[in-house]
Amino acid sequence: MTSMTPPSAAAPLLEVQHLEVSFPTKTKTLVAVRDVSFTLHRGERLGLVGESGAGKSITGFSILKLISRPGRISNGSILFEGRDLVPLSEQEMRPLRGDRISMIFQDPMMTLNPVLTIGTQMIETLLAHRRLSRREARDQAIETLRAVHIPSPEKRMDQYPHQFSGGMRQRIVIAIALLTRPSLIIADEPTTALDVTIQAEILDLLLELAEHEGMGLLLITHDLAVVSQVTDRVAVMYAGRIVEIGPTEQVVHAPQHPYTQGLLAALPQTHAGEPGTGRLAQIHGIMPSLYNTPPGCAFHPRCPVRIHACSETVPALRPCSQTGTLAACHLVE
Amino acid sequence: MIAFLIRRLLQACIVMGVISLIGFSLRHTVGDPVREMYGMSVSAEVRAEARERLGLNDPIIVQYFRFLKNAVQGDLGNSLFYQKPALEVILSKAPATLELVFTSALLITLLSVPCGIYSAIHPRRLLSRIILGVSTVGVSVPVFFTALMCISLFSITLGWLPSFGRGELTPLFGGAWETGFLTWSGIKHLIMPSFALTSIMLPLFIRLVRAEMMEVLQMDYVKYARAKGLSERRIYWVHAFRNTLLPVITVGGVQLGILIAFTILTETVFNWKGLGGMFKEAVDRGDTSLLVAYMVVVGALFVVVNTVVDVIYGMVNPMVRVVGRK
Amino acid sequence: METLFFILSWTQPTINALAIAALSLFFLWMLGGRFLMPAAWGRFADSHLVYSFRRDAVAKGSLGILLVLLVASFACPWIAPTNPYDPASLDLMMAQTPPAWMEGGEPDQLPAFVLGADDQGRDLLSTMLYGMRVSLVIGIGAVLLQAVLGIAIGLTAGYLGKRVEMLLMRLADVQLSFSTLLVAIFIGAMFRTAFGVASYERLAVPILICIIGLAEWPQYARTVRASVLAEKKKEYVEAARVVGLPAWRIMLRHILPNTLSPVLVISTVQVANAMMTEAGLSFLGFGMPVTQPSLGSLINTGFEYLLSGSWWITIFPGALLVVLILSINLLGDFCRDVMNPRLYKGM
Amino acid sequence: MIMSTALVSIRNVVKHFDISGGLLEQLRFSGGRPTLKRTVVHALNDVSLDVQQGETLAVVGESGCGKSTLARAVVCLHQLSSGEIHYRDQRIDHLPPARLLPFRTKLQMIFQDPYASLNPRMTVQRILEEPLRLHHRAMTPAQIAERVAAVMEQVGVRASWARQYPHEFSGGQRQRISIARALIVDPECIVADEPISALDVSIQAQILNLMMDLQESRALTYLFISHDLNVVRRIATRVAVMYLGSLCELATARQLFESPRHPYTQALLSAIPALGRGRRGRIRLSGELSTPIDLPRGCVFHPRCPHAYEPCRVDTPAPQTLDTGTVVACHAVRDGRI
Repeated sequence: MTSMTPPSAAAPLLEVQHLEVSFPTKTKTLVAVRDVSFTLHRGERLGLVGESGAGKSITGFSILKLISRPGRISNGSILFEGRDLVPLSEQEMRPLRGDRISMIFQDPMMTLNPVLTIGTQMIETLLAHRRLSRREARDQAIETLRAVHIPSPEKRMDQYPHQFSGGMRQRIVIAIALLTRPSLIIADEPTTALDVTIQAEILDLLLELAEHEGMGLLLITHDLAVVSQVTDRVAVMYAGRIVEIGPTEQVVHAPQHPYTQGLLAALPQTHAGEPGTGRLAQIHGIMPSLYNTPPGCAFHPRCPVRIHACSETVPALRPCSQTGTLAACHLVE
Repeated sequence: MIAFLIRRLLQACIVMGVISLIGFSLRHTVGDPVREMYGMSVSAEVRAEARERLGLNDPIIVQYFRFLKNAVQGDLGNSLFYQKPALEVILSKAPATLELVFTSALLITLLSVPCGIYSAIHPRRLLSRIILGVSTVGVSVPVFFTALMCISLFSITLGWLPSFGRGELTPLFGGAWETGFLTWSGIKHLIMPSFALTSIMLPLFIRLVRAEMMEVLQMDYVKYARAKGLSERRIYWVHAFRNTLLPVITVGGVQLGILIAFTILTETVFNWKGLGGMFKEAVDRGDTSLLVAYMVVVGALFVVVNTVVDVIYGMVNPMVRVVGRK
Repeated sequence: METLFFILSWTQPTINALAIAALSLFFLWMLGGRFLMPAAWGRFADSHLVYSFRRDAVAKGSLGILLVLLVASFACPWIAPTNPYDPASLDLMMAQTPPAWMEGGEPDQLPAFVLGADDQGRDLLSTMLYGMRVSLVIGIGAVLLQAVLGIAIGLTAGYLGKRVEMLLMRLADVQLSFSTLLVAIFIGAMFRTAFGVASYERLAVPILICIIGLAEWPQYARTVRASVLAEKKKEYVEAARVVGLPAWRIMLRHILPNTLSPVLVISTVQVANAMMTEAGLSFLGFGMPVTQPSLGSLINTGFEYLLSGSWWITIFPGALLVVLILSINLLGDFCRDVMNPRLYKGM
Repeated sequence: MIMSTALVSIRNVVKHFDISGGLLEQLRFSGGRPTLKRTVVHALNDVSLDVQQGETLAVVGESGCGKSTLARAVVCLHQLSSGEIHYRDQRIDHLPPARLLPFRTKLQMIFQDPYASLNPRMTVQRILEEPLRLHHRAMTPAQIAERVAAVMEQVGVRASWARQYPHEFSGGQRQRISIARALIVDPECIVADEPISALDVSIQAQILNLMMDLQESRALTYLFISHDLNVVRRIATRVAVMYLGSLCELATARQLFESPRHPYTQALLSAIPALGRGRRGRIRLSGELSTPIDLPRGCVFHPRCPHAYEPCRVDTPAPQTLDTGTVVACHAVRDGRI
């Protein structure tokens, strides 16, 4: 499995293999993420798409090993710059968090601590990872605020989160993520809580910075359109598994898995659907809850093209001959 | 911030107004000023004449304003039993109670914060379970029963601690304040009463701190602080604790005020010569003026404590400090 | 006035009867519910509450103890060895008899005097059982009263808003910061002047119910108001308004049922609190008279004899009170953890 | 030529919320002197709109633009600060609750959050029966049950589930039940406040299709509130764009999406993430965001507008109808600058 070659520039930045995250409860164990594998190269932007409950956020948090109790990584490995993070202790994880790997949370209103100034929250991150004087840390923080286009950063440093608008706060969160020049940024629905025009500004900023700094970006979102604009590759998740993964262009324009097809067709901006009526193509039914995932392919009860095998065996991800994407479907050739 | 301060002060005045109104009506319904002056055995004519002279036949509103005016000048009427101004009686008894309450409040603050935070951070550890278990038992034992158990164990059975009184006292400020803090005997006398008083409030505070801390630990910004790679100590004491403090201060202020009420029970058991014991005797003797004066003074104390607490809250909470709004 | 006395004197028997009826219904439901009303029983048995209850040893234990105590206290006329209210049971010769197993005890008179006698020579166990009944009746009665008052006031305040709300809630705040004990003492003093000491003693139970009820309604009012405010913002209330339902109906049919789970949760703890307040009042001598002692007044009487070595008069009633309150509090904690309602911050 | 009068007419509606609280809360210090300052949210500032029978009029805008307040104003959930709401030429906003009842059966509402919009303590049956019991007192229980079952089938929820509680249903099914509650009194017009934004993409399509089917079969008129322009493009016949409580542009869906006139509409359209398109050629907005509490003077959009010039900072632009039928409130458009 693991290559014997030492980590080099060519080695992937992040390699997730057979990740399984489970939440043991008193009666039974919920498996929220099953057998998820993907790689992310240096400077690459990967999208993780799925509906609520698909396990995409948990996958993102498990890379930093920040799954809330009682959840735990029950199987698999997470190789970051060639080093497996799964067996690491909290003590060993801390130097990585916020330094090599930064995270951007969903709701900028909830992410920043309301009783601490922006400056404090930026400087503490730098001081946790760098040997700097307070003065130097402050200067560096101001510089970063300027880089995310916050006007008069010196003045803003001493203000509290409630004095900023939602878009501004998300810029600050991005600035905090950039402070230590990480090699990987995990962004969990960074624009979902924002308005369309602000969302566009934040996406532009993320894209600009990712290109400029050459960081790897793992973008977790439910919005296929956002993913299609920002990422190089995309992985689609359904009921805890990756059902399709490949270059964004290919997945968006020639989806192979019936779920991806349905999801794309259901978007109001696609002009698919029943012609003439203005109706949208729809996927019937709802995503199964983690309590009772159906046997075989989890999508088969909703799938329009299911065959007998779908309800019996879980399809593995396999390459599709025309597009080069991988899809977990019995029907993919 | 100044606006916030002024707002709090005005609110305090309104509350004091309400309290004075209650005190006034209490005096009117329960008390009888004529009896307070002359006792029961006087003729009807003398009574009628006294009523007229005391202005008891004036319109209620006039009487209320007279009461208010006197109260502001520090005249809360004369105590029937002591035959002295009620305020004077109260001031002479206050140091004993304040020392007791202060000791308990200190104990509560010093113990509840570490216990509450520890059991919030490690909810599954044995020590947390013990803390919680003990505090559940603690709220279920009436304060006077705790006091009785203490006496029967430490005074009667073991003979370690004195069971009543304040012990040797040292006069301060020219005798205006007699303190028990300065002598060994005074401190020995203080141990059991303050423990009994602490026992009722400490569990509530531990639970409050724990519940608030647990809620804060669920917040996104705590998870985010972890994701930034901060040390556990910084996450708990800078990020989580500051936010825990806000609700604890608000509720805590009110609860510390309630301690004063519980001194009635503690002081009765330990024969502690303070306000609580005085209040009990005043009820027994039907000393209405003293009762009303006690209510007004204690009410004023609550209002002062609450206002101070609010101001502290305002200083901790940047929302108030910067914008002046909650 | 006489009619008022007459009505008030019926309070205790009414609550007695109600409690006995409720207890029997509870046992009937537990024993026969699944046969009598299978559908309702099924929903009840599958509920989260019952499920969590079955896995919680502490909750099961405290409910068991509480049920035993409840049955023992409301069945006291039939199970107590003697009737302490009967003047014939007073026997000063037997005063301060120690428990049966101790030296000087009266083992040959069993079951009477198994726990000794109080200062008036009454059998302590019987007096405690009757006293516990008094404590429970006052606790339950006071909670019923404060629930009615508090829910009405909380609903009004939460629904009307503005000035009415500010006034009522300020009043609640002031009252709460004075603590229920102090307020109860003040109200008690007023009642005593109004009724005169003699009738106060005669009607001690209903009067104490009123006093504690009036002193503790703010807890309910604040809890109810907090959840009314939270519920009022929800869209189902707007939906009901768009349907065209009148305001009172939205209040009673839509909002009220959704505020009941926090009310239920605080009710358990409030019963314990009301009993604590009653015990405190009785201990201070402002509560139940010696002729009809509650647990608190028993502890108070025993206090005088504690120093002279007759510890049982204080310790046994005290321990009983603690066990009773502890079991109620533990059940309350369990309910709070399971139902997890938004309770008003505060205690 | 048939001149159809509007079904719902919103005329110069202004709605301000005073959130300043009591006198004490209003106390401020400015320049060392105590002053009383009211804090007012200007949710709607002089909005006029007509909803024509049979159409789907979409109101779009970002958070804080007053679109939800507008929806609630139309169904008379808010007391207006000024202005009027007319239903078939009858003024309804000032009616007492009892006289409003007949209109309650004509004008219904669907809410955003399927988890909050159904009373958790009532079965689906009771939720659906309640409006009928109120408005049709003559109906027998059998008739009511029949109507409930029929409507449930129509929105795609099995009638046999009527005895269940809302928490037993998924988000999409709850939204169907919410639609059923609106339909049960047989309304002519439904105000839908972000009916699909709380749902997952695959469920959104189901609900949107259902709404379109119902519109066809029942000849419904929709006032459709949304922040999602993609959704609006699929369902709306006409679109109104709002910003900070003011109407910016009102046009047919085709006009609006093909040739938006107002600078805000243009920015909004270019901000929609489209599938696979690169992120070039977007209109970039700059400037501080205003809030409805302190509205900018003049045109509410001018602090962020790339075309803003002198009059925008001074005068509030009045809506004017262009040759194409589009209504725009913009000085630059009036002066032919854009």
